[in-house]
Formats: sequence, structure tokens, C-alpha cells
Amino acid sequence: MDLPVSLSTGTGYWNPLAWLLATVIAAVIVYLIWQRGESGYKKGTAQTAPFISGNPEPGKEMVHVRASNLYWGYLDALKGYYERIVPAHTGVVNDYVLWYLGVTALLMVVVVVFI
Amino acid sequence: MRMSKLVRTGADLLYPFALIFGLYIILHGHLTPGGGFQGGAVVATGAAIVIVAWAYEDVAGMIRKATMKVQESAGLLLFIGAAALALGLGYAFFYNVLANSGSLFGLPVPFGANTGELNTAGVIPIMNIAVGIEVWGGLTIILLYLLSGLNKKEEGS
Amino acid sequence: MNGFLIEHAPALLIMLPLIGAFATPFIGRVSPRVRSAWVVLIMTLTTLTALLLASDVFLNGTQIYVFGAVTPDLTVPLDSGGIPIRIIFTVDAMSALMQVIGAITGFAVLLYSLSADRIHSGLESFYTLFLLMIAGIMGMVSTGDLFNFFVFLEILSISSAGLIAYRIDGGLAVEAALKYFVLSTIGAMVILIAIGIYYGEYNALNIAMIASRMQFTLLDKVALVLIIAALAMKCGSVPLHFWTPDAYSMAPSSITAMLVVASQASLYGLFRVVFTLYNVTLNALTVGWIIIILGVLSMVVGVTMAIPQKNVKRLMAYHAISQTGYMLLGVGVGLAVLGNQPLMDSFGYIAMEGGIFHIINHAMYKGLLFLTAGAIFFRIGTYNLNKMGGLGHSMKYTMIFFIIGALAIAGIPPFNGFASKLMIYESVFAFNPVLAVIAMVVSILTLASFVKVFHSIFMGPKLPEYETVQEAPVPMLIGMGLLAVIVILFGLFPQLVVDGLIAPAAHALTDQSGYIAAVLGGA
Amino acid sequence: MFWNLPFIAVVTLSLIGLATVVTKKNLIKIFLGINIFEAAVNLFLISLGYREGGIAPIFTSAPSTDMVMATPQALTLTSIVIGVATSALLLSFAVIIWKKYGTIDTDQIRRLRE
Repeated sequence: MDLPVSLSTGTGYWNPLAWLLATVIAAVIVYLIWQRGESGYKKGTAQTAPFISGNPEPGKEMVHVRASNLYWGYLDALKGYYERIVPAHTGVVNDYVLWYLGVTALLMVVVVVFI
Repeated sequence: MRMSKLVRTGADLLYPFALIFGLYIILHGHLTPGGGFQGGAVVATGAAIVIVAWAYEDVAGMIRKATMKVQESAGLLLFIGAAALALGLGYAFFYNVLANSGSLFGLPVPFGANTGELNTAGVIPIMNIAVGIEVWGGLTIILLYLLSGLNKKEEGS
Repeated sequence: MNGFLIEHAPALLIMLPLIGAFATPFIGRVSPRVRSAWVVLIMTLTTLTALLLASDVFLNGTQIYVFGAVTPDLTVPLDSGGIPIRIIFTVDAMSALMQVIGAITGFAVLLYSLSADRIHSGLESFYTLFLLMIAGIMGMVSTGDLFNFFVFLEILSISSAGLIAYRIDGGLAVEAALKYFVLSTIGAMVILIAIGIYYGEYNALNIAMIASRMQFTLLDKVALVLIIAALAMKCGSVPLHFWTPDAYSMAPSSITAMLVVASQASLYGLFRVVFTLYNVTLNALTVGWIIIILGVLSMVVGVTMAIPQKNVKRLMAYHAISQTGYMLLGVGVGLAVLGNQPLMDSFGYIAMEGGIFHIINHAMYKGLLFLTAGAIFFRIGTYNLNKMGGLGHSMKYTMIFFIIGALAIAGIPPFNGFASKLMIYESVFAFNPVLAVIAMVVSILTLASFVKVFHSIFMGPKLPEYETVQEAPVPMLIGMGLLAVIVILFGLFPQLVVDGLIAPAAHALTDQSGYIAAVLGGA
Repeated sequence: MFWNLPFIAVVTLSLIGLATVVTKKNLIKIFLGINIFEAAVNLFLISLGYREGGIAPIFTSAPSTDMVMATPQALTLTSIVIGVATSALLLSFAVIIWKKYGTIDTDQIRRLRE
């Protein structure tokens, strides 16, 4: 094939089609291994029902983990950072203009005074 | 809210003069300072005087939003059309095809001190007229919308 | 006929949307169906013109269009004393690339919007403003005249502000539009001051003319800072990003996808000023580091602010800020080594190509993501992630498009985001390893954030309140599919895109003398 | 010094305008600040166009020599037109916010934040 299929990145190269081929081969291997697993598994019987220590299965809306419960640990670990950065987004338009003018002034000092 | 009778009569009297003066500025845009935007703004000021002196409900029947909208779009289309005319004749976009052509606004500009010849400058007067129509409609409709919005609030609060 | 079209394509690119916009109120009186057909016709013609012009520019080099001249290539009138006084459009490879981005995104968004925004009233004004937005973007990226750039910037701001406020939404959308517009008006006025400084100094408004006379005096430094700060604010880089999440989240989804392109037009303006107007006269290292720092701040703050968001569009808006950081980083690295030819050859051009490639990739996958968010909103009526769940059962195609977009933005092969990010990582690593590490960490956090979004929207059992939810309508799916196909194709054949579109754009951006010669003639 | 007077006025006006935008909490006052800033920019452009001894480029009843180039005036006019559109849009936003929120105090107009 004459098409330049691999992307040269200065120090290396990247060939998406080769990657795709490798992925497909890996998927086929995974499928073959999966196929060799236990197949005597009957749907609709007690075999597929969830076992929660004998308790009844909760309703569908109870099972779903909602968005605000995700990444609790991450947010808790970076609490100090978030406590500073989130209140900076005050929602007051005066503050936003002030940020803009402040950054302009800072850049002015850097560019005009120091070079 | 209506103003006193004196103000209302004064506004009615001023309206035609503002209209004429605005149209004069629009038409002479290529000869004297001024042009489409300024003239259109003067005309819209005439409408503004009437709107302020009378109440919105009184004026709404006289100066209608739908008409002004049509006027605004028509002015803009005329402007782009005048610019695109050159494209149809094989010149660059916005080229002044009518200047010195002898037809509409097509006389050559007289040299030296003179009193100004209205029938010159090609597509520039046409664009001035287009902009004048557009600004007239646009500014009036802005005033009408702002006024109608405020009225509803007063009823609600 | 073809020659006529190509010769006048730069003018047609703004003429067609303008005629379409101003005629829409008249045509809308006939019937909504005719109006939709009219808008689609105009947008199709604009897209075709942009593609035709781009193919010509990539084959034959920079194209000039002089407004109001006898012929479109008469740049310097005989009686003007050697100054190009007319408004000139200078379409080089970079401009053509941005036009293609604007045209393709605009076309996909329009198809999507035909069914997504059908429920609203006042659609004549909606499509008028939409076409004005297209005209503004096209004008901004093609113009070779600084004041003209300001005019198109304002056309774009005014129409965008009107469209952001379009869905009033209890005043929330108006609040977002107000913040956007106050900031953007002040920014535009500051840009006008800078333009006035150039005019006072060099007696010219033409970019090529000013570039050929550029001295980099004290006043030029002041003007440079004013323009960098204003355009960095317009493209939403931290710490000037505050309007972005508000405006992106409250606009209709179709418009949000266009706003992405609009902010990239500002990014283009920033690059154009830095590379074409100043080029090597400025202190490349300092200004390059300023842009790199803005980029790194945008990447980090954008992605960390995105993770705790509850509103899906607000979350995506913060990711848009974060991705803008990659573009600033890539091009900033290119700027920092500008003038140093060995370093430029070893990694500078690759970094710039990565940054510019990321612009087009970002427009495609971020547009796709905003459109999927809009499709979900269209069906369930909320953007709140806490209220969503289990939609993968009923909206399978939307889910597939979302996966494509999410994997692309997170830089997972084989989608297009990976290709451009890889170029940025490797070239930036050669410049400064710390920056590359930050870029990779941000990419991982992006993936984490989108896993959260994917889980909360599509995964889980089918919720009882969304029992009757159906797949999005076909026109919306076509709009999303168009962008998704481009995302996949760009991911599978990145080198073709880089060789064909990106490398010429990057070289056109750095080639100041070529730009000047194209306008003024000679060298 | 005297010839720099317009530019001193420009700087003063822009500072007044920007200070109004930053410090005032009333939306209408913020818009007025923006308008003052726009006026400062327009004054800047128009002062750039001043040439000593030049006359206005109007063909009627004037000698056709030493006319100034009208570019800064054209720029200013365009900027004024854009300013009118900007003010109109901002004021209509204020009207809608007043209708929906019942206030034009920027400290109250912050339902979108974080």
C-alpha cells in the first residue's frame, strides 16, 4: 500500500492500522479463551439471580450509582485544591472583568518591563 | 405612560422634520458628512420622540414591529445586492460598477470647489440608502422591543 | 465557471451566509419547511465553496481577494502610495484549514439543529443569527486586514450572544449571555486600541503591510499584550475562562458546538498575530512561555474543574477549556523555539502541527460530544447527571457516538485525539519533559471524567422514569454521524491529514515572508 | 505636552470606564462604564487621524489639496455602529434579567457559578 499510514512524530511513529490489527487479533484470542469456559449456565433460573446474603434484590433505581457519588475519594484527597479553586468561580461579572484586567496587567509587566 | 399634551403635540410636530432631515442626510451621504447610519439614526430618533411622548400602546398600531423587521432585512439585502452586483458583472465583490457609467448615480465627479452633484458616486448612494433603511428599521425595532418588555414587567410586579 | 468560483470563493464565503441570513426572515414567512430548505441550501453552498477554496489553496498556494477592486488580485492601487488601502482577504493554508473546520462543523450542526431546535419559537431569528455566526467565523479566519478582523469578531460576538440567550430558560441563559457579552465587548474594545496603535505607528491596517514594517517598539509590545490577553479570553484559556462554562452550558447544544469553532477562530487570531504580524521580531522565548503557561493552566484547571461537575454540558465545557490548553501548549512550544532553525526542525514544527491538528480534531469530537448531550437533553429534558442513568438501553446510536467522542477526547487510539496528542507529547517532551508529563496526566484525568459521565448517563439498569425514552431523531443522528465518521477517519489515517492539511498550515503560519509577498508582491 | 492632551483624555476615560465596570454592581452602570470605555477607544482612533493643516476630505466647496485620509474616521464610525448594537443587546439582556430575576444587582445575578 502506497498510503503513508504511519504517523511520524519526530522521534517515533504510530501506525493506527497495525494497532487496529493487533486489537482485533487480541479480541479473537480473548474470544477463543472465553469460549472454552463453562457453558452449562441456564438463563432464567436461580443461577443468574444476584445473591445478596439472602436479602431481596433492591429496585432498579436503587442499584444505579449516581454521578455525585463517583470519585468521592479523589475529591476528598484534593480537598485543599478544590476549596480554593471552586469559590474562585464566583459568578459575579465584576470579578470576571477584574480577572481579565489583572491578567492583562500582569502580562504587560512581564512583556513590557522585563524584555 | 403618556406625557402631557404639550409634549405629545410637540413630538407630533417634530416627527416629520426629523424624518425629512434624516432622509436628507441619507441621500447626501456621498457628498457631505453623514450617510446611511447617521441619517437612519436621525429618522429613528424621530420615531423615538413619538414613542417616548406617547405610550407604547398608542404607537404600536402606528409603527409596527413586523413592518420594521421587513424594512431591516430589506435594507440589508439591498446592501449585499448592491455589493454582489459587481460580482455578477465579473468584477470583484463591492466594486463600484455604477460610478462614471452614465446611468443611475453615474455622472463623473466635478473637479475643484463645487456645490456637489447628487447624481454621482455609483453604488455608494445606493448603499447609503440601504443602510439608512436598515438602521431606521433596526433602531426603531430595538426601541419598540425594549419598551414592550418594560411594560410587561410593570404589570407583573 | 469553476475558475470564476475559485477566484471569487473568499468573497462568496461571506456573501452566501450574509444573503442567507438576511433573506431568512422573508423566506420564513412562506413556511417552516421552505425556510429549512433555504438554510440547508445556503449552508451546503457555503461548505462546498469552503472545500473548493481549500483544495485550491492547498494546491496552488495563498489566495488573495481584494474587495472593491476591478479585479480581485489588485492588492496595491496605483494611486495609493504603495499601501494596500482596500480590505484584503488573504487565504493561506492555515485560513483554509479553519474555513474547512467551520464549514464542516456548521453543516453537521445545521442538520442536527433542524430537528433539535424545531420545538422553539422565533426560528427565523435563530437561523439568521446562525448564518451570521458562520459569516463571522469565515470572515475572521480569512481576513488580511486587522480592522476587518475586529468587525467580524464583533459580528461573531453579537450573534453568539444572541444565540446563547436564545433559550431564555428562566433567565439563566440570559445571565450566561450577559457575562459572555460584557467580557467580549471589553476584549474587543481592547483589541481595537491595539489596532489603533498599529495604525498610528505604521499608517496601515493590512496585516502584511504592518508585518513588513514591524519594529517591535514599546508600543508594539503594549499592543501585543492587549491582543494576546483579549484573544486568550475569547478562546477561553485559564484564568480568563470564566464565561466559557456558563455560555457553553446554557446555549442550545447545536450552538455550543458552533461556539467551540468560534473560540477556535479567536485562537486562530491569536496565532495569526503572534506568528504573522510579529514573527521573529518579538522575544519568542518569553511570549512562547506565556502561551505555554496559559495552556498548561488551562489544561490542569479545566480538567480538575470538570471532574466534580453535575451538569453534563458544564462538564464538557470545562473539558473544552482543557483541550484548548493542548492547542496553546503545542503552538506555544513552536513559538518558543521560533527563529532557531535546528530546534524548529527537530521538534518545533511537530509541536505546532500537533497543536493545529488538535484544533481540527477538537472541533470534530467536542462538537460530537455536545451534540450527543443535546440529543440526550432532547429526549429526557435534563442535563443533570444525577438524574440520568440506564439510557444505553434505549439510545444505542447516541451511546455509540458518545463513546467515539469520549475516547477521542481522552486520547485513546485509534481515534483522532490520540494522534494529535501523541504529536504534542513527543515534541513537548523534547522541549521540556515536565510539560509532557502534565499533558499526559491531564489526558488520564479526562478519561476518568468521561468514564464517570458514561457510567452515569448510559450504564446501569433502565430507570423507571425513562421507560418510554426513544432514540434521537434521524436528522440529529446524521449530524452526529457526520462528525463521528470524520473522527474515525482522522484517527485511522492521521499522516494523510497531517501531510495534506496540517503541515502546510503550520508552515504557512510560520512563513511570514511568504505571507507578505503574497499580498505586497515581491519578497 | 499639549498635543498629547487627547491621549491623556483617552487614558483617563478608559480608566474611568473600566473602574466603573469593575466596582459598580448595578447592571446599567456597568453598561455605562462599557460605553465610556467605547468612547475612550473612539476618541483614541479619532485623535490618531488628526493632521496639522489638513482639511476634511469633502469635495464640495473645498480645495482638493492636503486632504486627510478618512480611514480613522471610518474606523470610528464603524466602532460607533458596533457600539450601538452592543448597547442595545446588553440593555435587552438587562430587561430580560430584570423580568426573570427581579434584580439588576450583579451580586444577585450569579445562579451560574462553580
